[in-house]
Amino acid sequence: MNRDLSLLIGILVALLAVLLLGVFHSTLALDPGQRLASLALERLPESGVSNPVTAVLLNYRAYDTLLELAVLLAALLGIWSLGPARPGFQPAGPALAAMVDWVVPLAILTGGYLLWVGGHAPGGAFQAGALLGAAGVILRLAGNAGAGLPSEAWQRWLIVLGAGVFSLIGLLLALTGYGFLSYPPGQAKWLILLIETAATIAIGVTLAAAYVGGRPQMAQPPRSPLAPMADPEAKR
Amino acid sequence: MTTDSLILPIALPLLGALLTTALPRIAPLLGVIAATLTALSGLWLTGQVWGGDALNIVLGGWGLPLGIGVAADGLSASLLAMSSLVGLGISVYAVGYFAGSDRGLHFWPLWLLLWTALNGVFLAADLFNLYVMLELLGLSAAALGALTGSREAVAANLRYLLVGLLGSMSYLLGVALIYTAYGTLDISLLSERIEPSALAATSVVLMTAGLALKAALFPLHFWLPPAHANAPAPVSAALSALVVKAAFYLILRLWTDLFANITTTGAAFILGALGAGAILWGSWRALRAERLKLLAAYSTVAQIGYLFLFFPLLQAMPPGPARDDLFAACVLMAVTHGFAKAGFFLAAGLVQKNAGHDRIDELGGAAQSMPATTFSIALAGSALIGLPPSGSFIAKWVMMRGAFETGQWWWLIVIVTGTLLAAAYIFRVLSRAFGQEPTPRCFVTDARAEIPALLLALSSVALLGLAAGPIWSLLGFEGVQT
Amino acid sequence: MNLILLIFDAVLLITLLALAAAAILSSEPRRAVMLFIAFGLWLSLVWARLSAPDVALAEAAIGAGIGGALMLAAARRAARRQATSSEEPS
Amino acid sequence: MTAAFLYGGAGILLFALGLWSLLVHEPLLRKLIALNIMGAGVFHVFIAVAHRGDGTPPDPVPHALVLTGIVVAVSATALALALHNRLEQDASDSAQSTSTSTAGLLSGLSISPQSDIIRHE
Amino acid sequence: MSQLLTWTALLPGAILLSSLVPGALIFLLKEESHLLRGVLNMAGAIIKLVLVVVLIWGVFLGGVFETRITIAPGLDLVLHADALSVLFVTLSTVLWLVTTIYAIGYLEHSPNRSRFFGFFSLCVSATVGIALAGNLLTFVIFYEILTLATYPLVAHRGTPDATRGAKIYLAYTMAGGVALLIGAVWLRSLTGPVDFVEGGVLATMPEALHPQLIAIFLFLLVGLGVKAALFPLHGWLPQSMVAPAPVSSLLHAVAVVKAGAFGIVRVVYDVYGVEFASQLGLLTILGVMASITIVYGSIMALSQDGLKKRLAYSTVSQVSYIALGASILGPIATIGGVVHLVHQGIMKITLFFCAGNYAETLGVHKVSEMDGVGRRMPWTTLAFTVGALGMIGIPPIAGFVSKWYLGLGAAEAGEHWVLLILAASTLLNAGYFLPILYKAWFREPPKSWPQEHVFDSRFETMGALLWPPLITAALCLIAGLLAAAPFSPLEWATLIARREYAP
Repeated sequence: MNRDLSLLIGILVALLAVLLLGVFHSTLALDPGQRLASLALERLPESGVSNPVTAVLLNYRAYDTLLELAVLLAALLGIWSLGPARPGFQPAGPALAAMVDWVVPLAILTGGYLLWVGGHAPGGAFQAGALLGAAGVILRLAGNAGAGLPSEAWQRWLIVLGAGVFSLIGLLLALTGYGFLSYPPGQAKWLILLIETAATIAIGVTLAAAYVGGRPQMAQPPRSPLAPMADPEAKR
Repeated sequence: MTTDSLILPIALPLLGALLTTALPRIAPLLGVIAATLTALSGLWLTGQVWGGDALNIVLGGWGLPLGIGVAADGLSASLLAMSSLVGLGISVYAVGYFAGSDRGLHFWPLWLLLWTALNGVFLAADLFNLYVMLELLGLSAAALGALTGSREAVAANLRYLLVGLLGSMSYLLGVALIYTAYGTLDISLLSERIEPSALAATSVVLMTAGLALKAALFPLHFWLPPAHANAPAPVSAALSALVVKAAFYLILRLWTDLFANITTTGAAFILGALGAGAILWGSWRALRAERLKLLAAYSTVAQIGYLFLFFPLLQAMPPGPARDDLFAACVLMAVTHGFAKAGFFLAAGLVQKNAGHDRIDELGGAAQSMPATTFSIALAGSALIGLPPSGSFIAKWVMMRGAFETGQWWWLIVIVTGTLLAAAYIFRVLSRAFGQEPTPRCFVTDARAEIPALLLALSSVALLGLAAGPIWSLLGFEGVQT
Repeated sequence: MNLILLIFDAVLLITLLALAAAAILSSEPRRAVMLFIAFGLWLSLVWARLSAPDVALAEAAIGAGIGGALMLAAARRAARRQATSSEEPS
Repeated sequence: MTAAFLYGGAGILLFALGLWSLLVHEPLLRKLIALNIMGAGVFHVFIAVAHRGDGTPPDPVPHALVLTGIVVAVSATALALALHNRLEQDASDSAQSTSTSTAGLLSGLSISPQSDIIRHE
Repeated sequence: MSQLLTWTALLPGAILLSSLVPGALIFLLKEESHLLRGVLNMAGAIIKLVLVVVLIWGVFLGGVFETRITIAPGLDLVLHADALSVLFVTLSTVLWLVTTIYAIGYLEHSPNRSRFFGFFSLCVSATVGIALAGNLLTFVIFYEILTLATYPLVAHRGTPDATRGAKIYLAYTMAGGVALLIGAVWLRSLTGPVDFVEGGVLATMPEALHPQLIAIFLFLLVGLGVKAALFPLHGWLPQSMVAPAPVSSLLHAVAVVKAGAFGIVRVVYDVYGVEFASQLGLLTILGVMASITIVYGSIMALSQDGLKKRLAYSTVSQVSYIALGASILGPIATIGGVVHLVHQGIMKITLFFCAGNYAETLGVHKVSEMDGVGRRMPWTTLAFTVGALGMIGIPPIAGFVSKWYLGLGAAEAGEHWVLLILAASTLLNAGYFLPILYKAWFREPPKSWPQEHVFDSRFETMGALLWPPLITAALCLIAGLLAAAPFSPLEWATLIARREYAP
């Protein structure tokens, strides 16, 4: 890129930044009161969880979170549409393999813990799902080309699990008269946990599959990086 | 319970997307079922809005401002009806288009996610929820656009994705400023609280700029032609007819609803001027385009320009029946373009499939051997030009009247020049259909694919051009009675 | 009274901005990604300071972690391609 | 108030840094890093606003929004990288293809007739 | 709503649909369905004729026939039958019937007949829509549809020439359409919906708006002048001669040019009002343009060797008689102009039919090849002679009546220069028609014709080609001989003038 042009853009962007800073400063001077904080905290006891962020994510603004899962799904479907996955990495050396052997279970365990604890302390489905995904990443780095994921058919079910459970519960609640995604009093806690569990699995599988970066290869064992790409739908 | 039905046009395609993902073998069947149900729910909702007042619901049972609002007024319902009918047409067409191809497998879930996001945008009443919807829209659109897998398509859609992200970021920063100042994200609550200030002005600029990028408003349109021209035909139709409309809808919503009391004549003039640039530049490039689908894509750039010409007129027109007419005409223009451009792209896809290419100068035989397809292009084309009878003719008539009545005659020059250029590029294509090729045996050659295209094109002409009244009724306007 | 805290905040933020600038200005892909990951981790630290532990955790795991891993893989591929293409021309 | 301005201001600076880099730098990876930093800046503004002083519980709503935003950003990054990878693969598959200018945001801004040169597969 | 269901409210719409519906169905027909297509064509044409006869009777008795559809609030599509519209509707319906017979014969073995007849019917529907338009919006809508529907007919043959002609045709008419649109919207923004009312509606407008009204008139005149082929907007007409003969006949005798001329009459009489238009000085502009066109067209016709081109320039010239009639203040000139709408139509269509017969039967396309055609094709040449003499203005053929009333009207209005124009035009008409007649009747035929077709028929050419010009030629004579009979074009034009000038 032209040096002068990039300098010019720099100056313009800097001007924009100064303007934004000025506006932001004046904004802070306006007193918006409590914003949504007090309300969110006030009604926390009814939400079924005691971690306010989880309450917002899965109760007050659960609709956003449902769509967020859809975004994640869209990204993975997009990645899959681009072709089969590339072969993975060389199998890990013994030292790394030994480490993988205990890092992966630890990540999965920690994920489970984060999921459970998310109801009342920092943590929740996304963090937990990310750890599951990280376990997949580590597996692939260690030479497991499929990142430890099951067959394509299974993966397809798992990646829709989160949004599926979420929206079905939402619709069921609408059908039973509570309203879409409006949990009946007292039932919120376990419904949220159910949704979070499904979401965690879906997020974990989706992130790991996104890292694999292509449609999964079918030939399960023996998994050879050079095996022809078998495609169940393409065969017919 | 009735208000819960607001969620159906969003939840049904989402469920469809999940099912088609999980059960790829029967994806086309599931996809068509989901599409039909989605369309029906959208139309039913439109009927509800028509019959009564605007519908709204706050999800989660927490009320505002804690929960997320979903709402349908006349404006939302008009666009929802468009997305329902056009979406159904695209879905039926896609079954035939992708038959026997592996790409169809990927098409269905992504297309249904795209539809989810579209309806989600039209029905959203919450600024942050809109951000999530826009991202879902952008991601699924870019993924769909790259489905042909050709190098050009992938490169163009990668650029589209990045541009969309940039737009979202700009929009989101505006939302952050608004939340900082006003402490809520709900559009109806905000519209009561927002007052003219540097902050409000900055947010409106940030949000409008981000959305204008997504709506491909000149000169931010550079990403659109290659992305739309290289996608598979049903996807091109969805992108050009529907997706850019979502961003435009949002700008219209923000300007006329949320920021109604802080927009100024100068700002509206700038939007109008950019729209004028879009009309002239887009039409000119469409005239010079070598490929049919590229022509259609540039035509979208121009048509988006017409929509933005309404802003200075709306700003200058005092509230009253005349302004209502302008507003309704703006919506009519957007909806008509949705039908016309979808029909055009679907037909162009058939021509391309039949001829093996879509270079305009070599299309003669292909166009002449497919009367129904050529007819669709002609009908859609006359709606793009704005010839009567078509929805855009009525819209242009009202727009020109508004220009006279507000004394902004200079826009007329733009409208007229754009119309003539549009006629030139449409007839450049149509003239290819008159050659000395053998006579085709019958009108329709491939019913499953040709009829959706024909019906969409016909709707833009006959339905919207001869019975545009329902748009006024939906928006709750009486119309000028003289 | 909160001067020390202010200085602490300032140091946190200056480091954050410096990391961001370094990530942006680095033209070598792998280095840029590494700096970006460092930026993400530091960002989560800042967010923890702002009593947002949930978000900090998510940023560390998802933003810096998974996002970083994805970019790192891409950077590795880019480097490998560069290596092969610089060998090939003959 | 001061702290909020300091932190929020840093967010705006991050946004500006990212924006500049996005517009100026050509390689996709750098554009993606730039976009992510822009996003981080916006998120930072949210977090700064949510912070209501030490001792007072923060506003959980912006926190949840940012969490959502982070996931969205990662999804987009993953898709962009996959698209890019597909391009690079094509480029290395077809040895004759010469240049692989991918996603020049600014190069698109200059309205050149080149954008018309789109061959069909 | 109940008013919608009465027959008076349905009749104008039914007249429109009687050609629109068959047209739409014809598109869907397979190419080989000769019989079905023929039946649809003829059924549409005959039903329309019956409906029009009912309409004539109804309007004569002073009935109000109006179909009104609201296409958007404040925008009404109005089909309204008054005396002037009935004149034009009748003309197009009768000539459509004749031309359909002719076209079925003419296109016997050519390709893409479903497409041709589909657009042909659409074209007639648009013309009827123009005739029946009850307000300016409706007029603009059908005016543009006419452009669209005729384009495929001009381009029909698909030769490079046809494509080029069609392109030029489109460029002119689209530009004209846009000018018309601007004028119409501008007027609408000043006055509200512009309904056509006998005697005009603008006379009461405040003086301050007069400059704007003049500007609007100029826009409308340019828009209508293109189709009416007023100089210098006539360039498309000779180029469109590449179209098949039935198209040239319909296009140049009835649909397109008449739509323009009819529009000028409408605007002058029923929008501005002829007195108000005269007060604004608009009639002078119109009169000068028309006069220049009359002389220019005739001079150009003199030098054309292509028969259809010569006829085309003759059309340029003759159609402006209608505008000339409208530009002279006074009921007699009005009668002359309005009746010429019909007279020129039947005369010119006769000439084009004959030109088509020469081309189709003998391969004769040029005036220089016409030596002795009268001996080979006496009936066709007889019809041609009637049309040509009528054009010159020889009594008792229809053209004489028009010129007589125009001249009388001009004299009455004190506009004596018009007589000069008429005289010059008549001389020039004779100059380019008489040599043809001389060649056809008195020169020896050549040994062989350029491209002779022998039809196994009792006549000199195919029956379907011969009868139409004979019928229209007879109509030219009848219209002239029985000009004073009730329901003759002249009588009807008198009725129109009486209503336009009614206090």
